[in-house]
Amino acid sequence: MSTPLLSVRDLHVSFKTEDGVVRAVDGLSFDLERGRTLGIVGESGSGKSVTNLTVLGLHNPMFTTVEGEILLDGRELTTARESELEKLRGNKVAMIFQDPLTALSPYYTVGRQIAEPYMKHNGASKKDAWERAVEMLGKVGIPNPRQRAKDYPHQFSGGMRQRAMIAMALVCDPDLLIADEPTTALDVTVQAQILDLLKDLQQEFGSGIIFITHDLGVIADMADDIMVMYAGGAVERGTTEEVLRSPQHPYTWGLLNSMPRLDSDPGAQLSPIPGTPPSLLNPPSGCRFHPRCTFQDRVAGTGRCTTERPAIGSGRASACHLSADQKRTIFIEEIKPRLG
Amino acid sequence: MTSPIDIGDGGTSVVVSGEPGPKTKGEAVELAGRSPGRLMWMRFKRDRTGVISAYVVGFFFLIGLLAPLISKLYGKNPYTVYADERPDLFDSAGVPVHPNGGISGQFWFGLEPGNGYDVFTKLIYGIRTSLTISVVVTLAVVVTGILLGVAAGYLGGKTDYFIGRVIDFLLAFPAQLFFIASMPVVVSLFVSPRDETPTYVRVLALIIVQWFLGWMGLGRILRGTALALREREFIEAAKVSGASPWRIIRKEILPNIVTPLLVQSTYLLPNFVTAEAGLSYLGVGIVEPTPDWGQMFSKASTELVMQNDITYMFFPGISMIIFVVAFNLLGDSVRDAFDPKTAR
Amino acid sequence: MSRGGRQAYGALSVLAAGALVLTGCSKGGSDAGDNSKRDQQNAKRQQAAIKFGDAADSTGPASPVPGAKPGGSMEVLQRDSYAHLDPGQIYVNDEMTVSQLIHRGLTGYKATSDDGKQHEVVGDLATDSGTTTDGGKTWKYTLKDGIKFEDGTPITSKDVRQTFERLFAPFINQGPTYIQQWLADTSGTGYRKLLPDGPYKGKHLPDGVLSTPDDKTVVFHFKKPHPDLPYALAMAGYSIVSAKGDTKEKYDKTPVTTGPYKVQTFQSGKSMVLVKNPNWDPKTDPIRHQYVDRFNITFNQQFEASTKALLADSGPDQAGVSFNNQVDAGNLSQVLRDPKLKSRTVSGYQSYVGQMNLNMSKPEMKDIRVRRAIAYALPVTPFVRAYGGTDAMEVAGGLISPTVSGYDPAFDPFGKKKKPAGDPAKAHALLKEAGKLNMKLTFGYINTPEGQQYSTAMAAGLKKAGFNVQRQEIPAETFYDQVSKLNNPYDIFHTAWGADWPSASTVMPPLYDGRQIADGASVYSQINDAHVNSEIDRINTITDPVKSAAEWEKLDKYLLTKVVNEVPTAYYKQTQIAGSKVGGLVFDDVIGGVDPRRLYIK
Amino acid sequence: MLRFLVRRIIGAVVILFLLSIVTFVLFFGVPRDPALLMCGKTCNPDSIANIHHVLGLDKPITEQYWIFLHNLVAGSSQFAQGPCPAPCFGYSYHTNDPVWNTLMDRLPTTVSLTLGAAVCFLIVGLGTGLLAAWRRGTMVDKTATAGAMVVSSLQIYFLGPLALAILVYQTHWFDKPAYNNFTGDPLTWFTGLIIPWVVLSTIFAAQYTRMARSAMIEQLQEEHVRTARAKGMSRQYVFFRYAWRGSLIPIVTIFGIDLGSLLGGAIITEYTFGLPGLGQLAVQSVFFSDLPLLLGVMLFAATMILLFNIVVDAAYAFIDPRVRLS
Repeated sequence: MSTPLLSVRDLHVSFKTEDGVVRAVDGLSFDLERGRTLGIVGESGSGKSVTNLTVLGLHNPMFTTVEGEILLDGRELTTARESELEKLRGNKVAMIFQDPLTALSPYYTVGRQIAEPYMKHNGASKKDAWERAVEMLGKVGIPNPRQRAKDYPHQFSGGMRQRAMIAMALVCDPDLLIADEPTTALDVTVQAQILDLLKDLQQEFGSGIIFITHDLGVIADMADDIMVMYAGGAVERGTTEEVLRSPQHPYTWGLLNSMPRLDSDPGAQLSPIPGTPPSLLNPPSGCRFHPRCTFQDRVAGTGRCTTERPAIGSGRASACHLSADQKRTIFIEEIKPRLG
Repeated sequence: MTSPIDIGDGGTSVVVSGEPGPKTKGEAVELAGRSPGRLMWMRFKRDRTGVISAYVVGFFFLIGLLAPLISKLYGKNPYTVYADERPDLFDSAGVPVHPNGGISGQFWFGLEPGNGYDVFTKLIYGIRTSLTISVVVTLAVVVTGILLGVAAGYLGGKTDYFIGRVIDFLLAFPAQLFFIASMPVVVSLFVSPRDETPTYVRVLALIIVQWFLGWMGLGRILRGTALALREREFIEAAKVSGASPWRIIRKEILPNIVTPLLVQSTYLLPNFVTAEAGLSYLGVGIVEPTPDWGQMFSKASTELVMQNDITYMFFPGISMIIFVVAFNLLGDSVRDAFDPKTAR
Repeated sequence: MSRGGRQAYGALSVLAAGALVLTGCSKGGSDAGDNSKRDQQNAKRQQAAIKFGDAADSTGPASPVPGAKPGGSMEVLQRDSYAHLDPGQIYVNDEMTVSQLIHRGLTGYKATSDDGKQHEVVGDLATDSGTTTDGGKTWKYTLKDGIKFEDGTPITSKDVRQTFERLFAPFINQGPTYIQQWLADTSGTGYRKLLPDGPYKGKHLPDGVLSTPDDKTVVFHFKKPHPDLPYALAMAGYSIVSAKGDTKEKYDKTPVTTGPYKVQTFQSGKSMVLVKNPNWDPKTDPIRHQYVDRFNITFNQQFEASTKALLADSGPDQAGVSFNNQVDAGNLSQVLRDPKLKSRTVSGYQSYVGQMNLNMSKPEMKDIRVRRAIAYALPVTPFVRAYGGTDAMEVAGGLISPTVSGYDPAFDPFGKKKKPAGDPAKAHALLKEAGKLNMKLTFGYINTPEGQQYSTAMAAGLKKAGFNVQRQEIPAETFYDQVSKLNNPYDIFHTAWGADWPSASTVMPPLYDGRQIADGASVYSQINDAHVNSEIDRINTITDPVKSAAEWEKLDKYLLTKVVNEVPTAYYKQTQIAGSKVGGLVFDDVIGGVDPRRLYIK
Repeated sequence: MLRFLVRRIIGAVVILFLLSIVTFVLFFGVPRDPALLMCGKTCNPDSIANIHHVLGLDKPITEQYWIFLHNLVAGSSQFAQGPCPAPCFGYSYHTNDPVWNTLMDRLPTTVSLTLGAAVCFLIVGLGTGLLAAWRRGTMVDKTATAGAMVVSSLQIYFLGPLALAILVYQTHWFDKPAYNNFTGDPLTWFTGLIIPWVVLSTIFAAQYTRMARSAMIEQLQEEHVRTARAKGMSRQYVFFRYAWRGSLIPIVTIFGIDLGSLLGGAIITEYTFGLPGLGQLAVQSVFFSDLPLLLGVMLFAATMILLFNIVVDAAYAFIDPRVRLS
């Protein structure tokens, strides 16, 4: 493979707030190939959404500091001018948001909101753009699209609104699609339809997708690769198969452990991760996860977890001071049985 | 997560997701186990504008409180007619002959054109009068707002409908016109037209008319809060466990409306101060010789002052601006301390 | 009579004006000039009393104004719109002034000098100022030939009868009541019983009261002598109304005029245009002129606005004047001190005298030492100050105004001219002597900004002399009603009174005749002194106006030295200005302002 | 929509009806007698009774109120002063002019004052507010925000006399404010009102600056605004098409309330500058105990408030399709 579609290298994002500097993303690196789907998992506040908004340049430069590289098709985005970013947004990179009700403007028709980026990026006439909007609505499975394009978002059902969002994201045929929890606000049947739709469309358009969620079930279904994030950094990455079958990081274990499964033993207990996510204002020293980690005493060398931040390599990797053997044994002997 | 990610340069911060943000979370750890009141207090203390404003506001209240003491130390009172006591300082129309309204080491803020009262003592006593009235109106409005607003929101149904219509009706009143028209009526309720109108009756009348048309906004807000609270789980739980409505209101609802109440009250009070001054300015509130902020404005708008002694206007004018600005800033800080998510 | 004063523009001036409407002759305050010398001279001529003219004096036309020429439009800037044009309703200064141009009565004041200072009462529509053979009980008037209403109808005794009979109708309630009371021989409003519906239901005054033997002759029959009738008839309120054109209430907006001008258009609150009345014959009128073609009157011109416009002296305002607006307080001192403006400015006294009434009905006020103590203690500076200082007010000595016959400038019973802020030491001594130190004194004051201002300062002055002053506010609109109630709670209160004609006979009897004490009467101090009462009766029968003036001044001195029921505070002054093209600008002492009849355009 | 309007109008009429009753009761609660103001120099019980009779004040209050309602709806020819077509508020006790004509006479002053000021404060206030929101966090924003904070804390009764004192009394740069008919001479109309306009709109503009800024900032935080940005729409486009559209609702609401209450009489402004508008008329009617006039002004002012409430609600439908289509 030549250059990846998206390549993030050692990204640091911090905000200035009244209380101090918040390090929302702290040394994150990952790659995304064309036509593949990367699932990003993590608790709230782990920096997944921030990362993706930073990719689009939708941060406020007055309060935000961005360091590191974001390369789209080999092109540096962190230093790009606003006008260049504008040309990329909605065109090369598109985004689908979590709540389609609030993410669509109540004041304009669905058709207009879909047509807008097409007019802007393709220089299309109003009429052509409208036709394209109708076409896209048809593609995402809205019945009677010509008529419904004239409707306002509040006249759509929740699932239809998310379809409209997707139509809006795909109207310019983007290379990269960032879906930020696109199904969280929907009920389960609609959720499945939307996921299928996304998969179909990926087939058709061949875009790379970053899929953000905290739902491991959804990610198992959608993603080719998985990156687990905690407190602004990646703690584990690998293919979906690898991460779900043989997870290496205590945090990932915790995530798996706290997730109900249909196929699990009814007697098995769900055990949430103890403690609360750390303050990014004043993050814990060493491994960010150590205050909540029950395995730190097994790490060789006293207090290593509290002083030294574990690094994460490329490819299949995890950021933990436990040795590869320990990781494997602990998972097989202590975690797996509990998962059933 | 609450993060000031923004739409481009100089734009505005965006709530990236509905989940609680790192900042709040961080504090939750840091301040775990502290009551919301403590939390608010900690946030407030960090807000330098808010703290300074609070000191300024406190200063005004202190002046009002200590006016008699201050004037005693200063050795004058706001009732002495210096135009007759010290005719050398005035012309025949009562304008101070010395420049800048007769400001001197003896009369720090000068002398009032007309009867030649001492401006300094008049101002501090005026602040005392105005603040007394406004504080009482605010208290009355708060009590009424709680009673009617919470009743409407919590009881719902017919009570809500009825109180809602009353609020609609009162909001359609041309307020200022109503104040002017009703002041004499209210005064006449307390004194027969033959008798002297003691100052306290005027004060009382001002309180009553302002209270009558002052509570609706707060009432509506509290109704909304109570309505929302009614649907919340802990209220449901209390209901199921058989608590009486009165107990629920007292134990569960009232503690939860403290936030909007405190925020609204800090906005209401300066409004009552300016409204009271407006009535006295129009001549239907406090009248000479009782010192009052609004009455000083009324004096300041006479030709005598506008023509001859512009200095005089600035004492009530500037002091009121400082007071209102400080109070509004304080209101913003209180609001932010309670509800840090609000954008500024 | 007039209204206004140094109110802040806006509602409160309206409020105060309301109080003044109520009691036509009372006055809140004023702005006027400081040229005391000139004013004093103005006033002096009043001591040369006005005589009642005979047929020769009453023959028209009026002697021409020197240098006058006819033609042109004059702009008139007025603050208040005319609420009434029906003569029967006219008692307010503004309306009385415009009446000089549009209405005529049986008698009128003829200026016998060109400076507005000497007058005599002459026959206006009548051939002379009236003849009486029985000391003032029966008065006979004969109408002139050739007198007509604006519609061309000749004026006959029928119209005169209508004019006086309609004054008894219920809707006439704003005008003077002297003649009605004299005809019915009652005081108060008891006169209405004489003819409750006016002439409108077929009833008329019997010949024993008012007889009109032929078209030209009118005879008034009184039970008591009223030598002042020629004065009274000269009031605008007794101008003649057309019997044919009497539209009752509507006459108030569309009167049928008799004077040299008629109303072309009148938009209440906005403007009024007066044009020449072709049916007015100068040969019948010894008083008026008809130089100007038309008067364009604009209302709602505040004092500041009219002063500024006239000072600017540009465009149509060069031929601009105001009949009643004074120079506003802000410009007053500048106007009075600018020699270039001297020819465009006129100043003079108004007829009002401000006085602090000491309520004689109160037991604690029975002691003359207490009353003297008040008189010495009371500072009059607060009053002068509240109404604009010495440019507008002059500290008063006696109760008779400089505009009224008999005024004595040397009279100063309480030393106010030297010690206007009062003499607390002397007052304190008097009070101590009376053993009434710290006595409670209830001071009723008018609730206007000025009233609040001067009353607080006066109270402070009285306190220094050892009084325990209790101020009680009285709403401005009902001030005069409240203080004229018999059992009112006030020990002292301030009123002002102006003469209706330049004789103290319209001052002394209404204010100090103890037999008139009643609810609503104007004997504010409730004085009932046998000597005063008998003197009033005696002087009222003196038919020689010059002699009676001297007697009234003696009574003034008696009141203030022997009775002390009043403390005079101030004489009201007034200054007016006109554009540079206005000719014939004269401060007429009888009108108490610019004489509109003499104006012409240069 | 039509049904909504009809319902709102009926509600407004009911409120006006209640208000007229309150005003009536209030008036008769005043311990002063209009007859005293009208009965001239020689006032006594007879003449007062007579005036009471002429004014109909000797009838029971309920009957007087009934007559008032009847005249309002059907007009009357019973008045001595002349006929009084509906809507008949009767004749002023004080001036004897028909109340309706007086109201219509004073209306142009108030309308000129209000609309002139409204144009100024909308342009200046919203403009500054938008600029501050656009350049949020910069010196421009901080200056505008702080300035607006201070200026909106000013009171007309301080700024008005101050402007008069400086511009009129001290420097003589301007004439004292006055109302001149627009049709008579537009120039004097303009110059006569310029100080009141500036004073009134300064304070309002500051309030609108603060309001527009915070409304825009709130809107810019809306997710749909972020979506629009994510689509690649320019900052200007998002600012003016998306955020501004949403900000209109609070702005229109407040503007409706302000306009409604100002058109009913800008009492303090008219009092301060001596402008003969409805506000001044209202004050007069109270001081003169002029019941017909007081009722007229009260109801007129309340009508304006209610009318603009309804106009605002109708405007929502134009601004927000969610309102229009539900």
